[in-house]
Amino acid sequence: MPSRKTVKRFLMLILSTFAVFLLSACSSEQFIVLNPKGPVGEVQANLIFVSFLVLMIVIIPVLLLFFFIVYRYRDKPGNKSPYKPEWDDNVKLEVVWWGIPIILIAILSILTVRDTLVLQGPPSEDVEPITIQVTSLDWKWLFQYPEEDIATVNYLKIPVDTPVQFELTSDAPINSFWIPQLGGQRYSLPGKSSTLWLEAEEAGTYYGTANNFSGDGFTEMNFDVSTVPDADFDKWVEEVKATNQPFTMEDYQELVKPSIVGVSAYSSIPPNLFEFIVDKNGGKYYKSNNHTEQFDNSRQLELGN
Amino acid sequence: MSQSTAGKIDHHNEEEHHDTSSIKIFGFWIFLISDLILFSVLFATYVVLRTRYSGGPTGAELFEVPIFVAETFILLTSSFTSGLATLGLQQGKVKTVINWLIVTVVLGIAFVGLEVTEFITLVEEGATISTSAFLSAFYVLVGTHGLHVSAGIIWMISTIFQLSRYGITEETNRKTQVVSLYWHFLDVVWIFIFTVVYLLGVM
Amino acid sequence: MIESIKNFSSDFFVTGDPLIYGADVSIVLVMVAIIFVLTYFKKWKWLWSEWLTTVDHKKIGIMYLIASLLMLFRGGVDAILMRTQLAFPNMDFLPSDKYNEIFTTHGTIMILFMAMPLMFALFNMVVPLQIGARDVAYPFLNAVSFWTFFFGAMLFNLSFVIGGSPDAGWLSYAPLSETQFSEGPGQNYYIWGIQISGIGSLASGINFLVTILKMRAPGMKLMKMPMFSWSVLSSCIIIIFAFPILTVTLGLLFIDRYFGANFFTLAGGGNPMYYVNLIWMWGHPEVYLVVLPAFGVFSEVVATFSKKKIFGYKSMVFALLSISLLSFFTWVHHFFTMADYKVDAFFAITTMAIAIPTGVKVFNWMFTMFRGRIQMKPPMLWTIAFIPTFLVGGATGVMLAVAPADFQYHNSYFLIAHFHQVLIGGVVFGFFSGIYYWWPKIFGFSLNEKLGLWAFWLWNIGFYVTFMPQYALGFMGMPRRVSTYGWDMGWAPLNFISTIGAFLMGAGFIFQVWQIVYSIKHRNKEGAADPWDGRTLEWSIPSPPPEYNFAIIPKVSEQDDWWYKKQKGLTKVKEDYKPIHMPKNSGIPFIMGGFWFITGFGLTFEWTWMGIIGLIGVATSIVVRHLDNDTDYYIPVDEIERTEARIGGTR
Amino acid sequence: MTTEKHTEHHSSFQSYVTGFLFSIVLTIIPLVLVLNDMLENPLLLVIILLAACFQFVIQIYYFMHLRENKNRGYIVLALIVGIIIVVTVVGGSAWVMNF
Ligand code: HEA
Ligand code: HEA
Ligand code: CUA
Ligand SMILES: [Cu+2]
Repeated sequence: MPSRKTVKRFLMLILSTFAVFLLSACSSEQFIVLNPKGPVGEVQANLIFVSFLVLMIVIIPVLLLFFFIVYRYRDKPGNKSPYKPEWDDNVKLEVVWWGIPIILIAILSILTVRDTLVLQGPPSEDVEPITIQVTSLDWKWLFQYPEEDIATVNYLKIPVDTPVQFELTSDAPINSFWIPQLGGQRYSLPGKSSTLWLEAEEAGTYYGTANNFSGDGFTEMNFDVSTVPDADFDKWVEEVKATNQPFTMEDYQELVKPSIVGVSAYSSIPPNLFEFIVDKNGGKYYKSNNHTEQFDNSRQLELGN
Repeated sequence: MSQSTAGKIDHHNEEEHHDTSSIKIFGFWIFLISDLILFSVLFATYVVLRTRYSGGPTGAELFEVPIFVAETFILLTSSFTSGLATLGLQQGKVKTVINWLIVTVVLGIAFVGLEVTEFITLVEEGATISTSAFLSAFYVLVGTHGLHVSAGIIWMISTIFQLSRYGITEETNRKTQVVSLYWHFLDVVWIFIFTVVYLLGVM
Repeated sequence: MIESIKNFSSDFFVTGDPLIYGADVSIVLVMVAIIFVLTYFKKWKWLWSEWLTTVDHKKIGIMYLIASLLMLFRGGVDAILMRTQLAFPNMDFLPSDKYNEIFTTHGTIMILFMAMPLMFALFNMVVPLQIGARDVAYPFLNAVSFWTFFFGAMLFNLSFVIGGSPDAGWLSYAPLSETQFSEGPGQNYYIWGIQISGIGSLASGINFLVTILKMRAPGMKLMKMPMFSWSVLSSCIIIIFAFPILTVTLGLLFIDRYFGANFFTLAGGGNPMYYVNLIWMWGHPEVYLVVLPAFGVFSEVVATFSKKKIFGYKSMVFALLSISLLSFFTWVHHFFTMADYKVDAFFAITTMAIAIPTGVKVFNWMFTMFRGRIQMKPPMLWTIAFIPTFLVGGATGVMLAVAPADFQYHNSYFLIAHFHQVLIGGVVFGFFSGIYYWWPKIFGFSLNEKLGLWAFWLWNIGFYVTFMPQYALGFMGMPRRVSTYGWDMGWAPLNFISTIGAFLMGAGFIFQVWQIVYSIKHRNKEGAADPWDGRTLEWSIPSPPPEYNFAIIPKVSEQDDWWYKKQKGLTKVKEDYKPIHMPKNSGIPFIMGGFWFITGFGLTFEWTWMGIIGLIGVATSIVVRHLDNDTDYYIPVDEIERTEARIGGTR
Repeated sequence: MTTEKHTEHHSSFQSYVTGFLFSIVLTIIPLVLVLNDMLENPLLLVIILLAACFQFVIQIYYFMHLRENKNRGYIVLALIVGIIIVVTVVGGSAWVMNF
């Protein structure tokens, strides 16, 4: 029968797993979520850290108390600790363990609401943001730069220290656009354009991925994001314009078909392609699609009403 | 009416006699409440999709006031008559019970008939279940109610059959009560369809 | 002609994969073996009259138990296959299409065809005994529930060899699950397998709710009812309100696929996001309804093996009920990344609020042990392993509930680790604890403890080895449902460790099977009536209990009434028998289940005629039953006397 | 069994008629209001929904014998929870889906 030794072994097991996990999490660059390279990711990493601490305030003492109780009150001959089989209620204790969790949950709620609001707007106000229109397809990513009038497939380039407003939609099953080192993800939804603000503070190449299962080619839907200084970004735009074909409606029809493709780029994009994609899957039913005003006319044309 | 089902030992010989009828009726209430949730999801679906016409017709264009008003009053009346049937049950008059149930069944059939004609007209006008999300939601909400009513009709007929065969026994008494509960419930659901789908649709 | 048959059968039967051929062969072999054994030992009649037509809750419970252990095996094999594929980078053991099918069936089977029926097994085996009833409120309906579950599960499992498995994830998000992206029968199997067994679940929910509210022994006020029965009641409340949502959701999806409606499609004004909303309105309550009965088991076990009354009974009850209500107000936490930020904030708070009553339960269990005498028997071991595991799993749940942080965890392996920790640490450990606890009661012999100990340690160590690394993988950005990965992200070592853990759990399961087989062979019937010195009514009758459970319905005066009676020496009852009113066996539930299977199969392949035949069969079964007035009988006093004398009952 | 059955039910013809009249009136009012465009939108909406809810109560009170049911305590409780869930399902979906 498991005795003191078993219990001890069990305790060691759990604590050591925990320790390994914690130690490795703090020291390694591999834990990209905890090593953000931009303000949005930082807000989230801090929140993760703080919420973890708040939880540890309750979880660690409870774990210790638990092992203490199991050890102290185990049934073995000669155990002198008190035995009160009828003791089954204590108002003070009840108040404590209803009360403390309520307080902690209140703290966590406040933090949650605060950061939810923070992440609504652009990460920094003083720099002019750029917009990138992201479309998830089966099974590739189409990135359109409406201001630069270029498009890429399966790779992204963005300027450092510039807030990027990603407008996300999908012309395939629901997907999710995630660049862990820059910040959390958001779903790309058919018929809806949703916004995700991100910003990079360091030049580098980061891992981006699809994060909501979309069928057979889902595993292949990851992409590189390189962040470069402003000047290099402009140079890159020029280069894309100079060395690639324009992106046509026919190209898009081809791209929509389920397939796995490599990276590519285009020197121009058809006007209002993104709006067309959104609307074709039911975009007009959402008040909040932020292109509503400017796109009114072409929508009328497309949908015939 | 006090006779127990043929071939059974007298019930009250038993040490712990749970009242079977009241337990079954209680269970049926719980079932009705879960059915209410089922309809609420269909209502939610209708509310969420109600403006998604996808270029197809709108509610105001489709719904015909006389038809849905007639449907409503037929169903209201049938709820009343099925209530009168249970009243007959308490007075122990099999004939009354059966007659009112037959009236209820006839009204029910009239209701379903009107609804089927309505659907057929709509489909002929080209407004099918695949025309738009709005119409999908409309057909499935109203149609599910219609299927419930149809099931109720069959059930009521089988109850009438049993009543005429066995008279009012503990069993048939319970079965009649339950089917009439079900019927009232369908009336309640219809009132909300009338309000949410038709009245708001033509508004 | 021959060509077209060939084409048909190559679509119909899944071909071209050694795995499938293996499954085909083993299914055929097992069926031949079963038929042979039954015929050889002339057991067909026995099978039909003792099991297939039974309406006895104890036998139904045993059938649920057997079915769910088989499903645990099936889901576990899926898990082992997935972990093998993920053990090394760039593996091609399972190509992505197969991998997708396997995680889909793994998740669906584990939750709907393993956890749910295992839960119903415990409901059936324990609840009537615990509240001093002779059966459930509706024994016939209970059999219907079992057979709809059974045939639903069989239909779902059939997809592996005929037609192809569903592959859109265990909740089959639209539009991926729509015809446009998932043609063929796989998705229809998903819909009908779940839909048919869902009917049974809803019926069980109503059945046990009424049983608990109306069938308690005299004197057992609600506030004297054992905690397990309370947890079943709370779970049934969730079933009754949540399962209709599932029924409609799957129904709408099917109408889209079959009749070309536009609920969740891309075209025609459909709204795929609404599917996500609907499925979680059921899905979240679902995971709580499977964990609540596990909480109930812990409450019984903790009190029994600490030799102490449960601590804080009233607040335990209050916590259970508030969890079941709160579980309906948190569904959006599964798609924070889709919803509006105000919605996110609201649902983040409601989600975290659930931690409060859950915590209260944890503290009350701990203080039940406090100042008790803890006996480390197998059921108690699983309970002791549960508490720290669930504590950590719950804590990571609260981390997920912090909406802005969830943007980083969502759909990563962090999430996978969270829910396995609560599902395995909470649900599976809980149900195991319950099975070890009540096994002697139901079967009349006890399980070998030594083999059980092996299973226990293998499951526990295996669990931590499998899932702790997955939290770390989440922080490394590994998404769920990827079929493989490269060397570059550094995910390889932790995945390898995780796979080792899965095999350890597999070994744990093998030990459990061995334990059961061994214990059946070397039956140890010693003290099976009340082996743990129990506290509640089920321990007051012989093991296994006679078909009528209680020869004389006990009169209850205390919470933990049996314990109280033992203390006061009041266990002797006057033997004053009366005839007992019992329901008759019936073949209708089995036949109706079979017709449901035909319906489901027909609609899966969109063979309307077959669906209609099935539905007519179902309707006919119902009408036949409705017209049947000869449904029960009486056990005469002399037969009761003989039975009681034989099994040594009525102490 | 006879006596038991009689004490269990005491609804009368009168109560059915009352219920029926109520439900007719509660149907006609919103109908007239809507067909004649008598009120402004938000107010009209509130009134016709209220009328529907009233009908619900009427049916339960006059037709479904809830008063006389032995288990009315449990049933009323279940109805209240049910209505909470209904409101959550309909209202919640509308809110969540209103991006
Ligand atoms: C039995 C199953 C079960 C249980 C019990 C839980 C319990 C909880 N779950 Fe979990 N969850 C799942 C099964 C379960 N979950 C599944 C299957 C999924 C994923 C499905 C999928 O996507 O496929 C999921 C996903 C999931 C998500 C979605 C994440 C995402 O997709 O991005 C979230 C987010 O909020 C969440 C939160 C919680 C919370 C807060 C609890 C809480 O109930 C936990 C409460 C318990 C404690 C907190 C511990 C004890 C408490 C104390 C000791 C008191 C003191 C504590 C504090 C003050 C914090 N869960
Ligand atoms: C109660 C629910 C439950 C349970 C018990 C489990 C048990 C296990 N799960 Fe499961 N899991 C889910 C519910 C559950 N899971 C759900 C809902 C999903 C999401 C699905 C989706 O994304 O749609 C999921 C997804 C999921 C994934 C993620 C797949 C992905 O996203 O790509 C993984 C990966 O490691 C995994 C692993 C395991 C393992 C190793 C076990 C182990 O505990 C299994 C234990 C093993 C056995 C019981 C083995 C029995 C077999 C044998 C004895 C054979 C003998 C063979 C050898 C040992 C060689 N599960
Ligand atoms: Cu027992 Cu009627
Ligand atoms: Cu949840």
